[in-house]
Amino acid sequence: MIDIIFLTLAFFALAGGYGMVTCKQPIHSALSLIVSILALAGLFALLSASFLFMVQIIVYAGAIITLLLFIIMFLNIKEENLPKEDDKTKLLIIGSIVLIPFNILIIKAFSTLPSKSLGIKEDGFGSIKDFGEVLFNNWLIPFELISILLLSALVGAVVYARKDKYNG
Amino acid sequence: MADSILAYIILASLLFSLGILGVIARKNIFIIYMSIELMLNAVNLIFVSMGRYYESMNAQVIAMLIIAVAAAEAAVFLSMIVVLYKQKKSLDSDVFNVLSQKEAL
Amino acid sequence: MNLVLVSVVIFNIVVSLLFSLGAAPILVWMERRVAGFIQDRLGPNRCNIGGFRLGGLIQSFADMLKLVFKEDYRPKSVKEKLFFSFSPVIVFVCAYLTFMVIPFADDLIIGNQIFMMQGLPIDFGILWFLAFAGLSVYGIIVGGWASNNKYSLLGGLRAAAQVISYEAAMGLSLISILIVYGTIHLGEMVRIQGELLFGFIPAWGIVMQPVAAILFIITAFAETNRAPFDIAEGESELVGGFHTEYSAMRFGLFFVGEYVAMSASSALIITLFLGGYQIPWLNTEALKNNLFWVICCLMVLAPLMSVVFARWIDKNNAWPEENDKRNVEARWLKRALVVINIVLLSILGTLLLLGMSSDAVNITVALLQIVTFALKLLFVNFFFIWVRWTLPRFRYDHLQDLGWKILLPLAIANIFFTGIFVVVFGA
Amino acid sequence: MGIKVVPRHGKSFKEKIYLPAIFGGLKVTFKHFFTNLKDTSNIKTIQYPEVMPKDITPRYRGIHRLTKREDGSIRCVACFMCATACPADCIFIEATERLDGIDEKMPKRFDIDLLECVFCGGCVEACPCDAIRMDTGIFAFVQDERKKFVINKEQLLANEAMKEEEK
Amino acid sequence: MATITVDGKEIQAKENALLIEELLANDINIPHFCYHPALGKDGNCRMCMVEIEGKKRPQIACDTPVKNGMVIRTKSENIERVKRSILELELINHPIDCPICDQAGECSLQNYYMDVGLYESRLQTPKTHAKKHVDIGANVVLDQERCVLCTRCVRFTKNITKTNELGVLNRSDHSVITTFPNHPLSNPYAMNVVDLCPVGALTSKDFRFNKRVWFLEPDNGICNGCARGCNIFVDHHQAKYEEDIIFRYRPRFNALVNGYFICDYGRLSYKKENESLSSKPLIRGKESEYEYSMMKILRLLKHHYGNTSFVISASLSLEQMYALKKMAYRYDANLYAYNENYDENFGDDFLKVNDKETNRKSIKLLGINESKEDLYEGIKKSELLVFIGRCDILLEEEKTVVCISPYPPSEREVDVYLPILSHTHVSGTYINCEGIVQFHTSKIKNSGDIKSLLELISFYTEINHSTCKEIWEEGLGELMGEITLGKLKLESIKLGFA
Repeated sequence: MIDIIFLTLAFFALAGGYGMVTCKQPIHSALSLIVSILALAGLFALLSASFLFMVQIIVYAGAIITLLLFIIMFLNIKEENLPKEDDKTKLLIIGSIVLIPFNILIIKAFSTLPSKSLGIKEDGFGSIKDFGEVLFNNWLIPFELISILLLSALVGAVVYARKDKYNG
Repeated sequence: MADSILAYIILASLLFSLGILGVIARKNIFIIYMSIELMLNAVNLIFVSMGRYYESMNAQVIAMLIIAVAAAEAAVFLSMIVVLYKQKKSLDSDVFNVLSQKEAL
Repeated sequence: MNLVLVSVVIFNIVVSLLFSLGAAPILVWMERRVAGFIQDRLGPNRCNIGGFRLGGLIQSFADMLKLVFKEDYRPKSVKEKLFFSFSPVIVFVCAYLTFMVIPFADDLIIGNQIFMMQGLPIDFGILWFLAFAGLSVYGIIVGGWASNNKYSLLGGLRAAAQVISYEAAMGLSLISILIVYGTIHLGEMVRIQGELLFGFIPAWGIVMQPVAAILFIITAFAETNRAPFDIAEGESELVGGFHTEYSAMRFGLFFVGEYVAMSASSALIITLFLGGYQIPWLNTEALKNNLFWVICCLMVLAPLMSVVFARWIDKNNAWPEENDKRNVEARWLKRALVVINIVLLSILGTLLLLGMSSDAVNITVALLQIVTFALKLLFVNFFFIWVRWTLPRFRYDHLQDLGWKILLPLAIANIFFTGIFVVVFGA
Repeated sequence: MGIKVVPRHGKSFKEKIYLPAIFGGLKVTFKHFFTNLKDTSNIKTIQYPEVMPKDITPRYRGIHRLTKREDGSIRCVACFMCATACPADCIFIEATERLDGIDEKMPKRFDIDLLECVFCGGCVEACPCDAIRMDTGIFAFVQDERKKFVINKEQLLANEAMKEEEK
Repeated sequence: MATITVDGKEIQAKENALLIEELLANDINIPHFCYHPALGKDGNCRMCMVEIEGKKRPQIACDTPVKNGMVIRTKSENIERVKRSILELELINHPIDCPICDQAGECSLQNYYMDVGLYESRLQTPKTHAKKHVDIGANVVLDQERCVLCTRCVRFTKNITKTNELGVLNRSDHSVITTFPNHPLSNPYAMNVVDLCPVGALTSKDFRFNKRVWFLEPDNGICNGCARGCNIFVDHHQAKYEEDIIFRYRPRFNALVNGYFICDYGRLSYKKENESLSSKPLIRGKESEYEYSMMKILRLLKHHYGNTSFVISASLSLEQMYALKKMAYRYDANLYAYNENYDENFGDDFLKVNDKETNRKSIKLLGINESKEDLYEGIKKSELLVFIGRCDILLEEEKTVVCISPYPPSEREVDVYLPILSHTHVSGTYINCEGIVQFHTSKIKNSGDIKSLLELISFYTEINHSTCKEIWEEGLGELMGEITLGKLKLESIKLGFA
């Protein structure tokens, strides 16, 4: 049962990724990416990271990609404004051939790990409580740094998109 | 199959490869951005699966921090795109090479 | 005992289906009749089956039937057929799934098994709601974009911007109430709300966190695209907004999805701020202990209410034409009331006379709580409708101003003060 | 002529938070809702078709009619002024010789397509003979076929004025 | 040449010509009833008043010869007053029944009233009544009440047709136009009085009550009745949900050909064109689809390649004949144009001519075989006969006969009959009996599936020349030398070499 769920989710993740890379229209790419991201969220749930599962959906699917879609629609991109990518297929094929050794390397590197059951844990592993304890005990400074980063990103975005005399 | 860590690693590496492919093969700047997001997700998957493997919550925290970084990245990147697109009327990453030219601007 | 498990799970799913999906026609009917009464009109009251109008409720079913059998028309200009067909489904499914984590009764104990009384027995609670409220906007964006129509696209864009900006305020307003409750499990929250504050005020969320309650209610209105935040449809400027090009059941799914989302938001508002399934001053324990008196009260109240209702029917359910078959309805309704009363009273009477086992007590309590929850749900839904027919629609820039400049800072300030309060006075 | 200072609203804190005003509005609507729920007889809605409206003014533009002369014959002389004035092109006339000595010309066919008609009253204004009027007060016309919405000369002649003209 | 000043502007005019002629020629609007360029002055209506400097009272422009240095005012308060008074006089006994008057919309009286009249009637006494519906013969109906007694019609019968059927009877406000007893209006040009009449007193029985004139769209055309090729206006209208049909012909002024008039025969020949619109393709007498019949003819043409004779009408336009010549060459067919369509009783000394084929000169110009012997010999030899533009199947033998014509054959059944658009529906060039080349364009829409002959030919020859312009560019222009299509669109040209 778990295997079937895993395979389905993996298929959707890969299909979404493939669709994202190959689609001509950015809007199709973004919609494919959502499929991939939701499938990954499902995989997180399989790995009993339930809080991360929700965060993935809320932040990635609910906010980031929505924002991306919003911007794509907002710009109202026409066919002629899309870059001409005549050698797309060629590049994709060459790139995938080049990347085969890389993949083999990774698989080789990890295949030495001893096998271990990754079933869903019932003892609150990945729940929000455990998560919070680890986050605020071990990772407090990175957490605060991230918040500063988010704030500066917010300010930066506002400054960029503002209509002023330099870039109106 | 889902019990073995290798399956997750293979999936993550494939997704990461797809991300790299998108970055090198595509010119559309939106798709390049999405490819980067996909790579981040692949890394997240490795973190989470390894965290599950070693039964450590730290990996999940790192994954969440990555998601937060991605959110920050989205905000800055998208506002940049809006400004650039309004100036150049194109999404071609080759167009945004003002700094490489001598007679810039 | 497996039979009990299966029957309880089925019961849960059916009840949450009834509350979300089954509520849609009732809400549509309520919307119309309430709008009519608020505007000194009658609203739909003619459609009938064999003379039975049920105050116009039949109209809703007729409309649903019409939407199902209408020609499913897709304009030629629609290029993205898959997305066009798929987006109503997204909206509907997301709205529906949101309802699944709402507890509508306290945990039910039968024998030695404990059941969570919610559609999906998971404890993600609020996060689940946030996740699917965020996802449902895809249906609107994609539908608006795939329609290949300027109005639809604008409607979709507005919805997207609105949901993104109000989700921030909503999430932050939830944080403060999470600090107070110390849990994200909705069932736990409701249980906490069963306590009494200072011994006489029910410790409902709205009492403990009034600012968060107001913020959450406002943002819930915005998230569900209800008036006064329904500029995504904005028929005065955008024809029909994102569903301009939709017809038949595709439109029906959008339509029902909107009401299901409204219902789900109301359910969450109840759960977070209005004590959920708790009867004021009678939490689960108290209810179990005093069930005898509660049933006695019910046995007195039910006939009284019925008499009042019957008199109302006499007065207001007449039909201008004497020999119209619609005039028969009032008589039959009164007979039905009598029958219902007799059945109810005899059941309650047998319960009282025969005495109850602990399982029966638990089940009765759960049923009472479900009824309470339903009544509260009905009231909050009425509030949604009431607000819609009172307040005018926001202008788009005002909406964004409100979201970012007022609600967000307020929510942050609220978190800040709640944090200080909790740290200083203890949980 | 002194300057009248109109008090500006929306400056005080109470007005700035809007909630009192919102609740005021909610109160008003609820009052309406509750009174109407209690007793529907105050509602002014007319239960059409069981109860017909009685307040249709003589100037209401209902379905057209063709007026008659004193002797009961058709007044229209088929001058086509109505068809020319019609912005919707919904009047179809065929003229013919009139042989009864009253006049020279009359319509052989006079059709009005009510589905195309916009009820602007242009034909009534244009008619030099006062032969077409829209004072029948008929505002509802239901048919089960498109064809039946095209009303012909006989039907137009059969339509009567809503009420006697007060002179 | 004389120079006169009209309303402050100097214009050149012919010395001693009628003042009104010169003013009208310079597009100065002078209201007039009795004056008509073809009939000359009469001076009875007093409508064309102008002020001439040096004259005490306003003068009528139609009876004043032009003198050098004349200073004329056509618009002044005084003139307005005079015109209004004259109109009031004309309208004293006028019934003002414009709603039932066919002239409404093109009525001089109506127009002038709108220009200068617009007064409240001062009339207290009842109007004098006269006969409203007098059938004076020859398709003309007289309404004596509407008459303004300009006597154009009387002068027409007196001067132009010299038949003298009409006259003025009685005096003062009892005077009416009438025919003499037992002498109805009955000359072949009688219906011109309908056009001449400035008001609705004389109306055509044929057009009466058919259509209000403001709906009609005039289209330039050339009459197909006889070899004269009179210039006409084709008044047509497409009512809502209906075919675009022709309601009447009116004469179009052409000094070279027909002047201001046409004959009644030509005037009424429009009916045939309307009927032709409803023609259906026939295969051995059975109705068929247009496309199918077209393909059937194509198959026949291919099957009988080299054994075909084209028999064409002399009423086709020059372009059609030229294209048919090409088509005959393409299918290796013989092309004959023999036609004996003369009517000895038809012609007269005014407009009508005996030759009833319109474009016989073009046949000569293009050098198409016209001899009778060759035609009969050719018919005997060939297997397939294609009659184009005519349906007078003049043979007894059993042959495959195809007829391509606007009008279905009546005499005998043919193998294939294919309708085409008639001459009013297509543009074309015609050369009349006097060698005058005339071109007319057509704007009449055809909502059916009937094609024009040129379209058919370009379908069969696979050369794309479905408009006159393309034909002229393709080779006809060279043949015609100096005469170009552009010139023809502006005027008719007398052919120098034919």
